[in-house]
Amino acid sequence: MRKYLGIAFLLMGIVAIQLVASFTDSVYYLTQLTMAGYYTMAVLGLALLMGYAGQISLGHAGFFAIGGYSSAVLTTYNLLPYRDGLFYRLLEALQLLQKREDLYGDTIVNLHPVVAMVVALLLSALIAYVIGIPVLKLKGHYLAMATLGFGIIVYRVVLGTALFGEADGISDVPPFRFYGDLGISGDMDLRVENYYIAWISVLLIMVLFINLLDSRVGRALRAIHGAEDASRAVGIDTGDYKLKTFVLSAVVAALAGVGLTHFNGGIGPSEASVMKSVRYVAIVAAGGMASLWGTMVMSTFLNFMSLRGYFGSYDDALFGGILILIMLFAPEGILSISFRRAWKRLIPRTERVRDGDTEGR
Amino acid sequence: MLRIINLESGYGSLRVIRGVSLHVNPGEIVTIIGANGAGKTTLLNTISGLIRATSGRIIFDSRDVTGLAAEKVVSLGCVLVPEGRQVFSTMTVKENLLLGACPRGKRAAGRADKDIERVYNIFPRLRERHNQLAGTLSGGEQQMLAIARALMSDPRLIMMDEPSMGLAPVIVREIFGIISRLRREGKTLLLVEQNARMALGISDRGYVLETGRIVLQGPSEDLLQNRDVQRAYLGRDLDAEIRL
Amino acid sequence: MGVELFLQYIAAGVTYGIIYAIVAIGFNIIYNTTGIINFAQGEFVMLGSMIAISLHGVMPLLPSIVLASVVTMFIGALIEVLFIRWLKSPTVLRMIIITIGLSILIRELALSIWGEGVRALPYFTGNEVSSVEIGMIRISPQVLWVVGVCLFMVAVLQGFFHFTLLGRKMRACAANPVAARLCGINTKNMVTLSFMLSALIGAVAGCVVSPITYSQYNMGTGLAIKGFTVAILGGLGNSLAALGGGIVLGILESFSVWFMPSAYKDAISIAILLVILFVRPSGLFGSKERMALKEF
Amino acid sequence: MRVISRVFLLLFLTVFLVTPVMASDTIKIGAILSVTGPASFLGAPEANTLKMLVDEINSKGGIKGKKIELIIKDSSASPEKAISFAKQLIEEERVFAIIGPSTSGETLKIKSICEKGRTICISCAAAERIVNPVARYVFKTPQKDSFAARKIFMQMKKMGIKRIGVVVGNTGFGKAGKAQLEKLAPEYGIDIVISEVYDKRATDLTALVTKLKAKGVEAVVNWSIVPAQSIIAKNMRQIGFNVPLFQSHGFGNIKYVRAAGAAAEGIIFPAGRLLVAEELPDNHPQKPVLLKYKRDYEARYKEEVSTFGGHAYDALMILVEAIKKAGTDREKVRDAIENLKGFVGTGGIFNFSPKDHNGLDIDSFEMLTVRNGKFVLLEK
Amino acid sequence: MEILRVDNLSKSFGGLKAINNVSFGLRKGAIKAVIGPNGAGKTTLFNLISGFLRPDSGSILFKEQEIRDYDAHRIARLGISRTFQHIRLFPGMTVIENVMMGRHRFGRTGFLGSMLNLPRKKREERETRDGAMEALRFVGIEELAHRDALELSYGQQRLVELARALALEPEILLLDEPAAGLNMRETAEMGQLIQRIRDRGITVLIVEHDMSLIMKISEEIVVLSYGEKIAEDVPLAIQKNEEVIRIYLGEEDAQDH
Repeated sequence: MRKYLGIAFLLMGIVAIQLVASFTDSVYYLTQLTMAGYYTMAVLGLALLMGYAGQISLGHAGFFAIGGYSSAVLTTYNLLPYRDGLFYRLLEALQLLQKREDLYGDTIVNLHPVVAMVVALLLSALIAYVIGIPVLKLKGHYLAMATLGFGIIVYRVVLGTALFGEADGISDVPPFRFYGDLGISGDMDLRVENYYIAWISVLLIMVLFINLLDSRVGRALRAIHGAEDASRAVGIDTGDYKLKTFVLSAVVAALAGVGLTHFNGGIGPSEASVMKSVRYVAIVAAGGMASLWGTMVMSTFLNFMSLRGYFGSYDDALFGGILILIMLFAPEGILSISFRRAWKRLIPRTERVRDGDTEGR
Repeated sequence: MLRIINLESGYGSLRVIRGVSLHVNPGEIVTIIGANGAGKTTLLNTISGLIRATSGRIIFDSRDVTGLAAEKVVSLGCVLVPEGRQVFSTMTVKENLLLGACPRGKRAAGRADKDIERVYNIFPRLRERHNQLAGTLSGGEQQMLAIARALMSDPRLIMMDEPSMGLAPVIVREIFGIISRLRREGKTLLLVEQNARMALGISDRGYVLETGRIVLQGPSEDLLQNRDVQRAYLGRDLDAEIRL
Repeated sequence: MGVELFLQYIAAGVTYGIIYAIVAIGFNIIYNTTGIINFAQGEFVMLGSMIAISLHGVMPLLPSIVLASVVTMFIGALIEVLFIRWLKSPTVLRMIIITIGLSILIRELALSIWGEGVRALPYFTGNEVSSVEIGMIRISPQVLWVVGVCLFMVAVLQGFFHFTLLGRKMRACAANPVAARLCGINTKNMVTLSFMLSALIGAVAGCVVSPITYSQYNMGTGLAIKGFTVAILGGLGNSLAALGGGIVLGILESFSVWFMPSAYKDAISIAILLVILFVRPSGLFGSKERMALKEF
Repeated sequence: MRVISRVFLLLFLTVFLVTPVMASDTIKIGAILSVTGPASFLGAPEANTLKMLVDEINSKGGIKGKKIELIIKDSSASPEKAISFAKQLIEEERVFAIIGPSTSGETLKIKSICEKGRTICISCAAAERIVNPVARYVFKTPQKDSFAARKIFMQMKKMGIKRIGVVVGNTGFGKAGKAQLEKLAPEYGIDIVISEVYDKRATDLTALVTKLKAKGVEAVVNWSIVPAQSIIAKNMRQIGFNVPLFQSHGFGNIKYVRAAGAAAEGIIFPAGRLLVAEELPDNHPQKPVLLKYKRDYEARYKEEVSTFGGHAYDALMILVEAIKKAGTDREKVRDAIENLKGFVGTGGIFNFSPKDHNGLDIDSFEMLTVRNGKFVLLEK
Repeated sequence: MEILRVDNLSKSFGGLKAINNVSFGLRKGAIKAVIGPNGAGKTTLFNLISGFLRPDSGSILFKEQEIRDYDAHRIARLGISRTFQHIRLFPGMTVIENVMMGRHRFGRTGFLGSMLNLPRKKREERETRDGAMEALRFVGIEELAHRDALELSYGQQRLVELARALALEPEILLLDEPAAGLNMRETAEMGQLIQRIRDRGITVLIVEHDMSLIMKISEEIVVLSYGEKIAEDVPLAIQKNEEVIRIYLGEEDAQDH
């Protein structure tokens, strides 16, 4: 049960922040905290991929955007003109449609957000799977470049396609209601509820990831990261594990995209930009590659500050600076610096004896 | 010429060389033999400056070279022919040799052609391969090129790490012939070999290295006769003595 | 598509391609001596041209280009000394992140120095509307400058690497760093030198393309991505292959405009890169054997 | 676990030490502008203009004795930041009104937030969808794209041009322009033979203009706000493609003329009168306003004024005008803006109505051209 | 009965033939050694059998099943386990965790099962730990179970790696220079351990330089030189084989130079 101690603290923290915010009449901070929560979800997936499976992804914003855009398109695309079609009637019979009024009083019929979300997640999983098979065979710079390339393609497609609203993105995405009025929505009256929705989701993902890492699978991931040859020699299908981790992290990013899109009521191409992907990597690096907790903390802090506008016009420069400083002085993340670790770093990690024969290469 | 006192070295926290002391006199061939993993390569790498010693001293030509960078050590006249035919495979034979003359600085530039000629006389096969890319040479030729390149710096001490590794017997014989010739020309050599019989055969003295320590030393003939050496490295007199 | 149009496309493609190739060559130089892909390579191009434009305010064209290139070269050296030199056997991941961070910082720094405005050096010969007729096509004289300067640089680089001792030392570091040290070569200095050289090439490239493409604080990122695409397309580490890869990609991009919306142009070239990475990571002109020598 | 406690401490500190200070004797105005990032060429002059005007107003004692407190938030053209800032400005800062955002995409995202928050938003972005359909609290100052398109087509008709090519940059501005051009062309009997979108960061468009040339069009319309519009001009001339080139009102920045150099000569485009202020007849109502803004801006920032800064000028001054009329009650001010008539701004003379939250008509545009590296009225 | 059969195996790197037309068989329950000078292709042979390299031609039969195109992890799952010439332990893991990795092939819990903490996960975890402990006990280092694996001495690390290979419950164990870097006493103990492994019914194929160890424990020896098999016989015969003496033990006439 010790491993859930952190989760308990997190839950207490979530509640405490809300209570303090409500009682000090500063409940509006929860808006940015909620948004930061969704970004944190995406970053946690990336932390799993980078820190534990050892694979860099410079295109993770692409998956966030795939999730967000799929759900935005499906929940704003007006199906009313097709109301005589068989497909429409089928959806209607299955109660998968949602009828609503837009800002100007026109009636729109679109897919229910649940359906949109399911489609978004399946789509991101499928794309991650198809892309992952060849991409994850690459290493080092080639892997970095391939994932970066994937991100750029998503960005270009979003920017160049009328369906995705080109440069304007998609607006007027309806709320994602679970029960009555309760649901993901940017409505200011539902702010506390939305804060909890976002952060309980983060919490659940933390629980799932902690369970995952504390298992046969998690051990295998660490093994692959530490010594790939040896893990193959004990029968671990390294390619399969990397691929599944890639898909898992893509789906989590897409889920975050779905959530934020409904919360914001829209999405724009900036969510798919390379700078966003770099930002995610910066946060994972700052949190300490293989530390879910560190990543969560850094993500919450940095995203919150950024969304509040505290960094002003130096937002990008700041993330660039973080990347460099962390990688130069604390490649294991700032929060991982403690005396024990610092002491360990003074004595560098061992490398095996290179003496001996080098046959067969 | 070379004196090593209580040398300790290794990779990270792993100590591979544990308190080794040895010396090489001018004009000698000295052989170090030992099993895989005994630390022979680490020892040579430490002397040549590729690895930093954690303690102990290395004195070359009455000058303390401990902790000196590899490129400095070479320019003092102590050159290593590394294990495994480390040539510049994407460059021609001639370019490899020219680079070998680098440690001598600008002075050598004008004499480079003459030096190359001198080296070609020792390795006539290389002259034929003059403009060929080093990576396309045969294993033996690459080993010769590595030695030739080392000679270009006009060293006083040449250290060789397993020059016979992976080579056909006839080539090995040729290389050992060249080693003998170098000694006749006044070079001092420190040799690390697995082919113990052959190495001890041409050397004056030998050391036996085991798990990072010198366990045995003496004139080569004595070592060749030593029962422990025979058992462990020459594959003779087996079962009887093994105490399990 | 008529012959004239076809040739015009080819000419446009070659222009793009050669610009990409110059950036790719900068990548290759650093990659060869260090095994690092310097994601900040595009910023050298930006710095070179922005500095030259600023200097051009107070001095004639040629001296300002020369001075700007020298200044950029020293910035390259400074970057290597400050951010790369003292790292002990950094992982590839770490290097990627550091150079990406550098690229962002340099870009933001340029924004605060020069602002967001678009600037350009004047055309070296002629002006914005002058063009040279070659056969059935017309191209700007600046394109000839770009082609000429690029080919000149490739030739000089080939000469430098193959016929001077310094160039050979750098190649030796690329081929076998350990053996290079044992030949008395100070490999760290060679790395600094490679940063200087690639900064210099980037800066010169930035100056010659500036009249055509304009210069802006954020021009580096796009060029870097294209340059890297071309470097891989040709075969990482080989300058002539980069030139070939550049021209191939340039022409493909140029023709892609004919067949589909030009908004997808970049997506096309990246998709080509991905396909190359998947099926032939050694590049169009690289060999598998050479790839195996460079362990990643 | 230590990590977590550290984090929460950190969060608490940042959240609760920064408490907004409320002051009732000022009028708080928020601005969401893309000061940096891909649309900085819009946001930067807009921010400069606002700062300049607010300083000026405050130094004269403010509006009705109340000083203006300006809060500028840099969204770097990211909708998610614009959303966060809009909520922040509306709920926490309780601003009186929001000026901006600079881009259409951002404005469309915060439109409903301003509606629900009952906060006036005067956008500096171009897209017609911002005010059509009309949202109660949302206004915009840049001229409508449709008028610019009409102006261009009218000019073409005069010149007898029938077959044209349209190229636009992949920005919100280009997208909206393309839609308007395609919608209105039939009305004027003009045939769009080819229409293309290029990347806003494009550095060479020879391939694109070659394609246009091959289609044998009689004129080209380029609709964009990015440097590429100069590149189009150059590349056309370089390949010897000498048909008339029309640009959109996004060409309204002398920097682009300078970048295009000789290739800019003869480009025809619609624009507000800011760029040709000196040339206007002395009795033109806009002339004094334009000259003053231009001189003040250029004296303070040492750079040429652009029409984009003018949009922010209009936004702020319309708001100020309405406050002068209606006081500091938000609903009354909103009504005042909606009924504002004959307001002279940089973009033209604004006549708002409940159906028109832009207030400009087609006469706010003049057709300009470039002669000897300067903007001049086409008809002169 | 032959549990493993290698036929006409060849592999080259660039122009170099690392393994050239090598054939031999491995009898179930035997200890067989591969010897040869450095660069003879021994490690390449191991890498081919264990699936880390793919042969250019030839076949590898494991219990009559063709496995030449299988990837390393699949071969490990079949029950062919290996150690490495340069020890490869998993960094940042304790000894027991390292050895638990060896039992990976017996687990069934996947991503979903792990995330949701399905009951099977707990049961499996216990079984894995028990199996790993058993392997540690067999090599005699169970008291080190909770130490950080990389903090151990070289000899202890060898044993951890061996325990990990044994935790797989292999049918064939491939040992790549298990005595390299060990001192005399440790080498002797390693020899005993290998014999005990064989006594458990595990077939052992070993590459080793320490001749005394080889001659003592192995039942058959294959000699490689230059990628080719030049002899295959019992130890006593190998010692007397003229060609083996010439290429491997050193040339007598070399002293004449």
